Parts: sequence; C-alpha cells; structure tokens
Amino acid sequence: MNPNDAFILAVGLPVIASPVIYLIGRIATRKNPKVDLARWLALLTLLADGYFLFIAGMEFIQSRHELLIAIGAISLRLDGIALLLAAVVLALGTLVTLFSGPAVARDNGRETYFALLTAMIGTIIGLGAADDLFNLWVWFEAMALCSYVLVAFYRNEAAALEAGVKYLVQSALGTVLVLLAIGLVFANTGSLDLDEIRLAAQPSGLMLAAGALFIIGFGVKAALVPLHTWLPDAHSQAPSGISAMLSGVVIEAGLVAILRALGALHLVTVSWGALLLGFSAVNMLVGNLMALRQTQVKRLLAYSSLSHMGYILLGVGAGAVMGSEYSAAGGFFHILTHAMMKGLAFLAAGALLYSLHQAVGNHDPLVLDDLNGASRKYPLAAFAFSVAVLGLGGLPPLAGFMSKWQIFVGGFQTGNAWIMALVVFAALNSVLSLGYYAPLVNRLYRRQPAGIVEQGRPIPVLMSVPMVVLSLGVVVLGVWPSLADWLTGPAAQSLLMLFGG
Amino acid sequence: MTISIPTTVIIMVLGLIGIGIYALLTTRHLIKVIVALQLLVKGAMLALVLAGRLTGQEELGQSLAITVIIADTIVAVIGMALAVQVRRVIGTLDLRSLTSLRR
Amino acid sequence: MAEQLILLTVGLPWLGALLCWAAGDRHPRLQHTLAVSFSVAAGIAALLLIPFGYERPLVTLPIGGAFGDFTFSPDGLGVFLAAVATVIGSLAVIFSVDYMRGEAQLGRYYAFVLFFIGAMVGLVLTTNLLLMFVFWEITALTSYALISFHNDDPKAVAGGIKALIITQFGGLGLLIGALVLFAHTGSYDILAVIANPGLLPSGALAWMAFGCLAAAAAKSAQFPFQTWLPDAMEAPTPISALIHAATMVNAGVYLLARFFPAFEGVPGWREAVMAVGMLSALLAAVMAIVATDLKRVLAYSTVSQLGYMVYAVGAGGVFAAQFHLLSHSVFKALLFLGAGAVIHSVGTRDMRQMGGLGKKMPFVRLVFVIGALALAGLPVLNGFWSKELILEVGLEHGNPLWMLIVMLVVSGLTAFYTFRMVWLVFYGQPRTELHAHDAGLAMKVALAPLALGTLSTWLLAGSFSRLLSESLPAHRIAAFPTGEILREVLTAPVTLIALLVIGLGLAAWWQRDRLTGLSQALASLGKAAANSFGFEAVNRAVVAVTQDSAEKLRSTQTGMLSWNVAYLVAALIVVLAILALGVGLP
Amino acid sequence: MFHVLIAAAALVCAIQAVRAARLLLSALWLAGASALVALEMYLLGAPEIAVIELSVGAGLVTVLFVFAINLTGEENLDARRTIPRPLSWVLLFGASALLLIFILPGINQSETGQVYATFREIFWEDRQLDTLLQILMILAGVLGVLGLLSDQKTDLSPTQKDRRA
Repeated sequence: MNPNDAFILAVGLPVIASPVIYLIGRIATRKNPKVDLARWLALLTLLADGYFLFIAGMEFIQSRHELLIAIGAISLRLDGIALLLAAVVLALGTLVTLFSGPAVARDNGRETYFALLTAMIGTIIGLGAADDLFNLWVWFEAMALCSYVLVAFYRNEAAALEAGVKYLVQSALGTVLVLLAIGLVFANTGSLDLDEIRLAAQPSGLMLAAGALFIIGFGVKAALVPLHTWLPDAHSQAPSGISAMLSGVVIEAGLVAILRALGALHLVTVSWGALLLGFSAVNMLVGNLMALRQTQVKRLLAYSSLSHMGYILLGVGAGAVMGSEYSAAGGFFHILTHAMMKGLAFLAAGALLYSLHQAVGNHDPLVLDDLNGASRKYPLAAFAFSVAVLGLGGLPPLAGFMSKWQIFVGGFQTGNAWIMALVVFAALNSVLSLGYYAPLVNRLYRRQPAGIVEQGRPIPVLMSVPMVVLSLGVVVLGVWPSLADWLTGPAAQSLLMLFGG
Repeated sequence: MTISIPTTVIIMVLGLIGIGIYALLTTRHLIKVIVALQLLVKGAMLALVLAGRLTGQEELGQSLAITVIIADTIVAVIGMALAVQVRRVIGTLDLRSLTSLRR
Repeated sequence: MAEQLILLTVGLPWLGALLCWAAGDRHPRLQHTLAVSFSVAAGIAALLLIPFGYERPLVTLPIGGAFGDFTFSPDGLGVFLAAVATVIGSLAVIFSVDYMRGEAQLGRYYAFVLFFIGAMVGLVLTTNLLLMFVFWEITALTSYALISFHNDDPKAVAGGIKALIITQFGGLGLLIGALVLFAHTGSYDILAVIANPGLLPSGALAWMAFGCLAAAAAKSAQFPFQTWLPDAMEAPTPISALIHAATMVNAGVYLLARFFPAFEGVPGWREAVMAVGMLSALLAAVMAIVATDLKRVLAYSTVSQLGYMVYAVGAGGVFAAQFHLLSHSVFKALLFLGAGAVIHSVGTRDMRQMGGLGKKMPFVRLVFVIGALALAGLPVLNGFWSKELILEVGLEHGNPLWMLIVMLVVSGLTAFYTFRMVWLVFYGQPRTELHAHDAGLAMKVALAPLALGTLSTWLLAGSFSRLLSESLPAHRIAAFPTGEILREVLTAPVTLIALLVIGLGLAAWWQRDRLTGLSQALASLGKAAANSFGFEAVNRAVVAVTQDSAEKLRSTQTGMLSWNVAYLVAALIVVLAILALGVGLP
Repeated sequence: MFHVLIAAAALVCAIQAVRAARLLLSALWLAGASALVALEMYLLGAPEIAVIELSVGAGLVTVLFVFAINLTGEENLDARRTIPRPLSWVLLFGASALLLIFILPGINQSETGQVYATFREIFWEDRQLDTLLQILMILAGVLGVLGLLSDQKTDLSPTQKDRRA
C-alpha cells in the first residue's frame, strides 16, 4: 500500500467510521438488546487504523522524510510529533474500547459512546497532523465536541452534568481565545499555513498577544494551572475509559496544539520556552499538593495528571528553549509512559468502580476506603493499580522512572542553572508525590477487606485484558527504555525543527 | 479625529469578547452563560472576517467564519441540551447549585 | 562464566520473587520452599563469583542514548557485598520459615525479600550510575513495602512511608550526581570518574561528592536523616535483620567507599563525611542507652555502628570501613534474628517486660551474647578487630584528634547499652509472666552460622585486604596477611585505650546504682535523646506544613464556574505581562 | 463613522443581553447583536457570511434559545454575586487593556492585498478539509443531543431516586 494513502486512511478512517458505528450499532441493538455490535465495530476500525498508521509511520521512520499530503490548500503532515500522538491515541483508544464494553453496557447510549470515542480518536490523529493553523483549530474543536458528551455520559447524574457544564464552558472560552489569536496571526501574516507563518512571523505586540492567546486558549485543554479547574471534575465524573483517554491523550493533544502554534511563532520572542517552563513548575507543585489530601480515587488521579503535565512541559520546554534533544525526547517519552500509566490507573480504578459500585446500580464515587484489602478479591486490578501508581511516582523498574530520568538528563545537559534547578524541583515533587501514591498501594494490600469489597461483583474478563497489556508495557519500558526511542527520537527532532530549524 | 475601520472593528471584537467574559464572571444562570458564549464567538468570528479583509482575502476569511458558525452553533446546542438535562436532574439552572464538585 | 554468574545472582532472586508471587497464598509450603531454594541458590552463585573479583570482567547490556549502556563489573567491593547480601539474605529467608509461619500474604513477603536481594546485588555490581540509582531506588521500594508489610497497622504504614520519603529525599543527591556525571562526560561510567576525577570540573565534582554524601547519609540512616530507621522496626524481624541492619543500610557506606578516590580531593568532603559519621555514632549511642524497645535499641546501635564505618571512610580507611561492614553485617544480623526469636516467643518488644528469659531460651541466649560481645567490641570477636582498625585509622592522615576521642567515648557507650540490653532481656528476675520457648529448627539453622561467623570472620582479614587491594587500584589499599593485621591491632596504643574505655562502660553498668548523681545529671539528656534530639519534631513540622498548605490550596478549587473563568482571565493577564517584560531564560 | 455607530449599537445590544432580567429578552438582545455583527461583516466585504450569520446566528440560535427557555422555564435568581464585582472589573479591564495595547499598533499596519479566488473555490476546494470536518461536528452535535436528551426508560440510580423522592 502506498504510504501516502495509508496516511490519509489513518486520519480519515475513524472519522468516517464513526457514523457507521452508530447506525449499525443502533440497528443491531434494536433487534437484540444484548448484541453490542458498536464496540466490536469500533475495535475493528481502530485495529485497521493501526495497520494504516503502521504503514505510513514505517515509511516515515525508515526514509526520515515527513509525509506531506495536500487536500486543497490545507496539508496534513506526518512528522515525529504527529506519529507519536497518533500511536499513543490509537493504542490507548483500542484498549479503552476493549475495556469499555461492560462499563457502558447497562446504559442505553453505548452506540453514542463508541461512535464518539472513535471520532475523538480520529480527531486527535488529525490534530497531530494538521499543518494549517485554522485546520488545527477545527480538529481541536471537533475533538472537544466529541468529548463534551462523553464527559457527561452519565446524564442522569447531577455530578456528571455539572462536570460537563464546566468542561464545555471553559473549553468554549478557550477555543474563542484561540480563534481570536488565529485572526490576529492571519491579519498579520496573511497566511494560515504553519510553515509560511513561521517564515513571516516577526516580533510585534500583535504576535505576542496571539501567542498569549494560544497558550491560554489551548492551555485550557492542556490543563495548565490555573486553567485546569475543569479537569478534576471532568476526569472524575466521566466513564473510566473516557477518564483514561482524557488524562492519557486529550490534555497532551492540547499541548501538541500549543507547540504547533508557538512553533510557528518561535521567532517572535524568547519568552515561549520560559513560559512553558514556568507553567511546568506551577503544574507540578499544584498538582501534587492538590492530590495529597484527596479522598476520591479518580479525583486524586486527575490532580496527579496536572503534575505529570508539568514534567512533560519541563521536557518539551527545555527542548524548545535550549534545543536539547534528550529533554524533548524525554518529554515525549513521558507523554507515552504517562498515557500508559495513567490509562492503566484509570482503567484499574474503573474496574474496581464498576465491580464495587456500578454493577450494583450505584453511582457513588470510588473513595480511598473502598480500596482497603481489595487485593484479596481482585488481585489483578490491585496489582495493575499498584504498578500504575508506583510508576507514576517514578519508582524503578517502571516506565515512569525512565521517562522522568530522560527529562532530567536532558535538563542537566543544557547546563542552564534555571533548568537544572527546575529539574531538582521536579525530582523533589516526585518524592512528594509518593506521599499520596504509596498509601494507595498500602490500602490495596490490607488484610481486612472493606465491607464493600466483600460484596463486590467479579471483574469481567474483557476489562482485565487491557490491564494486563498495560501493566506489561509499563514494566517492559521500565526495564528496557530504549524500546521507545524509535518513536520519541523523531518526535524530539520534529520539536527542535519547530522551534529552531 | 477619525477612527480607522480596523481600529473600530478590533474594539468591537474585544468589546464583544470582554462583555462575554464579564457575563461569564458575573452571571449565575446557565442559559445566560450560553448567551455569553455566543457573544464571545461573534467577536472571534468578526476578527477572522476582519483579518480576511485586511489581507485582501475576504473570501478566505468568510470561509473560516462559516466553519466557526457551525462549530459554535453546535456548542450552543450541546450546551442547551446540557442545560435542559441539568434542569431535569438537578432542578435548577443556578450555577451556585452546580458546585458539588469542589476541593 | 562470570557473566552467567552475575546474571544468576541478580536474576535468580527475581525469578524466585515472581514464582513466589505466582504460587498464590493458598500454597504456603510451596512458597517457603521456593523462597529458600532460590535465595540459597543465589547465595551459592554469589560465593562462586568471589574469585572473579580479581579479574573484574565486564558485562554490557546495550541500551544507549540517555540511559547509557547497562554494565556490570564484579570487583572486590562488589563481590564481597553481593556475597553478604545473598548469604545473609538466604539465612533471613530460612529464619522466616519459622518466623512467618501461618502469616497471611506470604507471596508478597517473599517476593519483596527476593526482589530486594536481587536489587542489592545489582546495586553493588553495576558500574553504570543510572543503573546504580535504579537499584538504589528498588531497594528503597522493597524496604518500604516490607516495613509496611502489616498494612493494617497504622504504625507500620507510617514507618514505611517515612522511610520511603526520607531515603528518596536523600536519594536526590545521587540523582544529581548521576546527572552531573552524564552532563559532563556523556556516560554513566563510574570506573572512569574514579580512575580520573579530572574528567569533571571541580565545581561539578563537588556537587556530585556532596550529593552522594547526602544520599549515603539518608540510606545509611546517618545524621541528619537518622530518624527513619527506628520507625522501620515495624517490619517483620527477619527484614530488620536483612535490610535494616546487614545490607541495604550498608549501601550508603558502599557508595562513599566506592567513590572515595574520586571525591577525597574535594575540599571539605572528607571532613564532612567524618563529621556525619561521628555525630551519627554519638547521637545514636546516647539514644540507645535510654530506649526500652528491644528492636529500637538494635536500630540505634545500627545507626551508631554505621557511623563508625562512615567515619572510617572519611578518615581514609576504606578497608577498615569495609571490614567493619562485614563484621557488623554478621553480628547485627545475628542480634536481630536472636531478638526476633525472643519477640516471636514472648510476643512483645518491650524490654521492661522481659527479664530472666535466658533460662527458657538457652540457645538464643548463647548466640545473642556472642553477638552482643562483638557489638561491644570485646576481643576476640569480629567486632573487636574491625572497630580497632577504624580507631587506628582515626590517628592517620592527619585526622582531627578530637573526633577520634569522641569515637572512643562512643565505644564506651556502646558497651554500656549492649550490656544493659542483654541484662534486661536474659538475666535478672522475670518482670512479667511471659510464656517463652526456645527457637525452632529453621531459626536455629539460621542463627548458628551467624554465631560461628561472629566468632571467625576476622580470620578473613588478610585475604579480604588482598582482594580489595588487587581489584581496586584507585583506592590504594595496602594488602597485608591476617597475622600482620592482627599484630598491628594488638600492638597499637589506641587499642589499649579503647579497651579501657569499653571496660569503663561495663563498669558503669555494674555500678549503675552508685552513679545516681550522674544519672540524674544525665536525665535531661536522656529525655532529649528519647525525642531524637528534636529531629522527630523537624520531621513532623515538615509533614504538617506540607499537609496544611495542601489543605489550604484545596479551597482554591471552589467548584464555581465564575471563579474558574476568573483564574483563566488572570492567567491571561499574567502571561501578557510576562511577554511585555520579555522574560527569557538567561 | 457608520462603523463606529454599528459597533456601539452592537456593544449596547451585547450589554443588554447580559443585563436583561428575563431570559427571553436576553435571547432577543443577542439576536440584535448578531444582526449588527452580520451588518458589520457585510460592510467589511463578506456578504455570504453575513447572510449565514443572520440566518443562523440571529435566527436559528434564537429559536433554539426560545425552545430551551420554554423547556427549562424562567427562573428568578436572587441577586447574590458569584465573585466580587470589583474583581471582575479589574480582570476585565486588565485583560482588555493589555490586549488592546498589544494589538492596536499592529492591526492598522496590515494592508489590503489582491483577491485571488472566489468564495466558492475557497470554501469547497481550498478548505474542503474544514468543510468535511463540519459534518463530523454536526454528527457529534446530533449524537450529543440524542445522547443527552433521549427518553430515560432505563433504570434510575439509587441516588437519583432519592433526589426524586
């Protein structure tokens, strides 16, 4: 197959398949409510999409030439960043699709769920590949539209609706700011093509304002503190599979959008990198402190995503400012490992939530006390959850350690005192984060199970498969980190091209 | 003293966005929040049209604005659907009642 | 051959860990068997590895990039500590067969013990500083998991997290060291920087040196990080013996000894190391005098003895430090396991409730007294020789005399608290009704070799010095035959003084009733010692401030949409302001 | 001058839309603002979009608002504030002033260039990817409304029942 065609298909297939999934799923359910065709169709779509992405990606990796496809005046570009984001979202999306079956089977919106999930995955792939400023916004907005309804999926729950409202309003405000910024850039450079803007953008107040609006507008989605306030609500109230997607890739997609936009403006000022690094510090500290005293498991994990966005920002920020390839590769590696670990954490928490609460028709949140002694009855979920949070805490031999390490090494290699201080600060934060990760693990292995655990239902097999896969991945990448180099290396080079090339 | 057209329009843009943000900061009614979002979008859309005008690409500016209209009408629709559902489940559209998720 | 042996010593325990976990808690016998066989096999592999210490073969696993190549190279220091870790590890596992019988969740217990043993071996054999940090962290993780093994007990959970956070905090020093090394040399090769410290600019080398000192102090529970070790005594006793006395806490001393040639030239480093060791030795000894919990006394004495080793490294006596490390590992494991047998039997750790147990537990009393005499430093047990070697080093290299005097005083204190402990537990009249029984078979199997070792490991002095001397050229360790080392110790004047001080310590214990005036004078000191000289308060304050600020920060999440929008607009203003100022990185 | 008048009128409509006590009035003021924005667009040389804005922005959206207000009912909320009024003024003026200072010098320097393609070409050919994606957005919207508002015959959760009771 021609790699260019494969690339087009990889971007388009999920988007085109989405309505088909809805319709066929709907018809099948009408005929027999027990048939869950939508999920299997979605799975098939994503697997096929993975195949297309593989063909296109291999071509890019081997030839080292970016794939560029023009559709009218808009082009899509498969570079390192696009490939990394696409690979992460497809991998996690496939596992989430597999996982979500039982969790949404009881609700009558499952066709909607899988259709929107597939579409959202497609929009994120497209967002990573967009090479046109306005087109970037369109993908971004489409992604947001798909996710609003998924967040408020439990539409009879007050809390889910509340989270959906806040998420929608803050995101919409963000996208308006982005639109204003696009208008400014367009007015100033007369172009929407990112490469042309990169050449035309000169330092001016107007372009500075545009950059600020990009950071704030996209930053809402990327959960930069203090724009993050929607995140703990949305991530804790969404169905667990969606929480995994939101934390694992959607906020990172927001970051990629920031990087694309700021990369095009990189000649405007030297402050972009400093801003990213500033947000990095704030994100790490606030995320950790907010998580420290949480009692709801999913809310705790949501806050921890803030601090992990901080680590990622440290990597890509140092990469953008100092041109440090290790930093940038570390940042992208952390995007990958965070998607795995946080995805795993949300899926494991989701499995417990399902078995302890949802399966008995209860929509109470999963609280810390529910975890007590869960390992007796749910050894796999408990183990997976432990692997995930210890990895998030940066303990070896788990993937999170290695990705943080790569970020730190890159930071020290820059030789810049501020960045080195930030690295030490990040390491301190990593220690602080153990203050809430470690007790989670303790609870799981208590001898005396909580009452609710003893009455819990078994975890369905299909929910277990993604947990096993992700746990293995977290361990393997922790022991052999260079396995991900083929993905993170080109992404880092692409970032350096954006900000310096 | 005359004010140039671009200046006028950009003040209009920022005015609309400012008023929208002010509404978001002060209003307590969910439907009003959606009204505010609409005001914001009008401003942004106008900015795109202005940008098209300033660079001599009015048609391109229009083309972008259409996409924006579609997108934000859908946001409004989903917002209203959420509002209807909020009213059904929670019984009020007062934002002060939508604060169960905190800390 | 060496490659296979290295992989076996690291891999066998890890494989055993997986199998023990997989065996499931419904088959405790299988778990016991698996744990014992894999730990013993690892011990044999480690012993077989010792001869390769002279050759220093290099095993490389290519990883590359920001991670360097994962390399292992067994030299004298490495093979010696690997042997200590696996042999004492297997004895602790054997002891556990009796001690942990009937406990729930054995799979988790054995898996972490074996995981620890493998990591400890990796830590001492690798020459890649990143990999060393990895193993360093894994030992912390396993230590934490095992301290908190009794998860339902809040004290155990708190002790575990405290140990984890404090050692991780200190571990940042090692992290900085590794990052500095890579930033300047593009690799994590430890041997290169040891052979040629000039690879790094002096400023960077100083960061690395003091970073490693911080890491070592945290890991070896030295001043000012010593507070975690006593709280770690909530762990099952075999764990206290293995991890918190004989192996993991030695990692700090190992780190300092390993890098000694690279760091000795850093201004102030040697003095700082000596000061850390001296202060730890002194403070912990005072705290041991007033403690009433049997395991805590042993924990304080561990801190104190590790202080001796750290002091020795700083003083330039790498061989003396390592030799004392060997002695201490053996006699302290013996003491802990002996204490474990007592605690297992009587069900309490409070020495005030014991007394007169010797009659009911003659075997345990016998081995415990052997260990105690070694700890007190009485001839001819192994602790005597190694401690005297350290004190002798204190006189050399122009080291400050007052520090040596402090260390001499500490040896008197050591004798005092050791006899107090033995007396309270085994002699005198029973103070409460306790049902005691002597140790079981597996316990005896573990205790007997350790007792024999306490009596005899000093005979290895000659060959040990030859091993270190030949395989660590940069350390410039002189090799002497055993006889010469012994004669040197016996003829040194310091030895005589030390014995005198130890005698004084003993006399003080016998005459304790007549020294009421003195003891009253020391009462306030005792009170301060019981409160860890204020370090506990510092720990608590740090935790309280963190928790408090976390709680305060939570109120910013109002749940009110308008506030959320307000934050957003405020952030926009701040970003615009930063851009207006044109802030960039200098 | 005409532009200034339109701008002033649009802003007044916007303010009224925010201030109006009744939701229905608010929606109507919004429609007014929308119409004036459409007029301004027309004057800026964008007739097609002006028509669409008039029909969708001022027409369809208003109808939707009326519909939604009918479904949810008017609700009298007391006058308690959400955040301190001075703070909102400070934030608003801070952000607007900074943005104006940044933007104004740049916006007048832009120059009118050459028109090189027709609207139809640009919309359907150059920007066809955007146009195609609109379909996806509409799909998401439809699925969203269906998902949120479809009949609820399925089980009510216990908490839900409590709240009803």
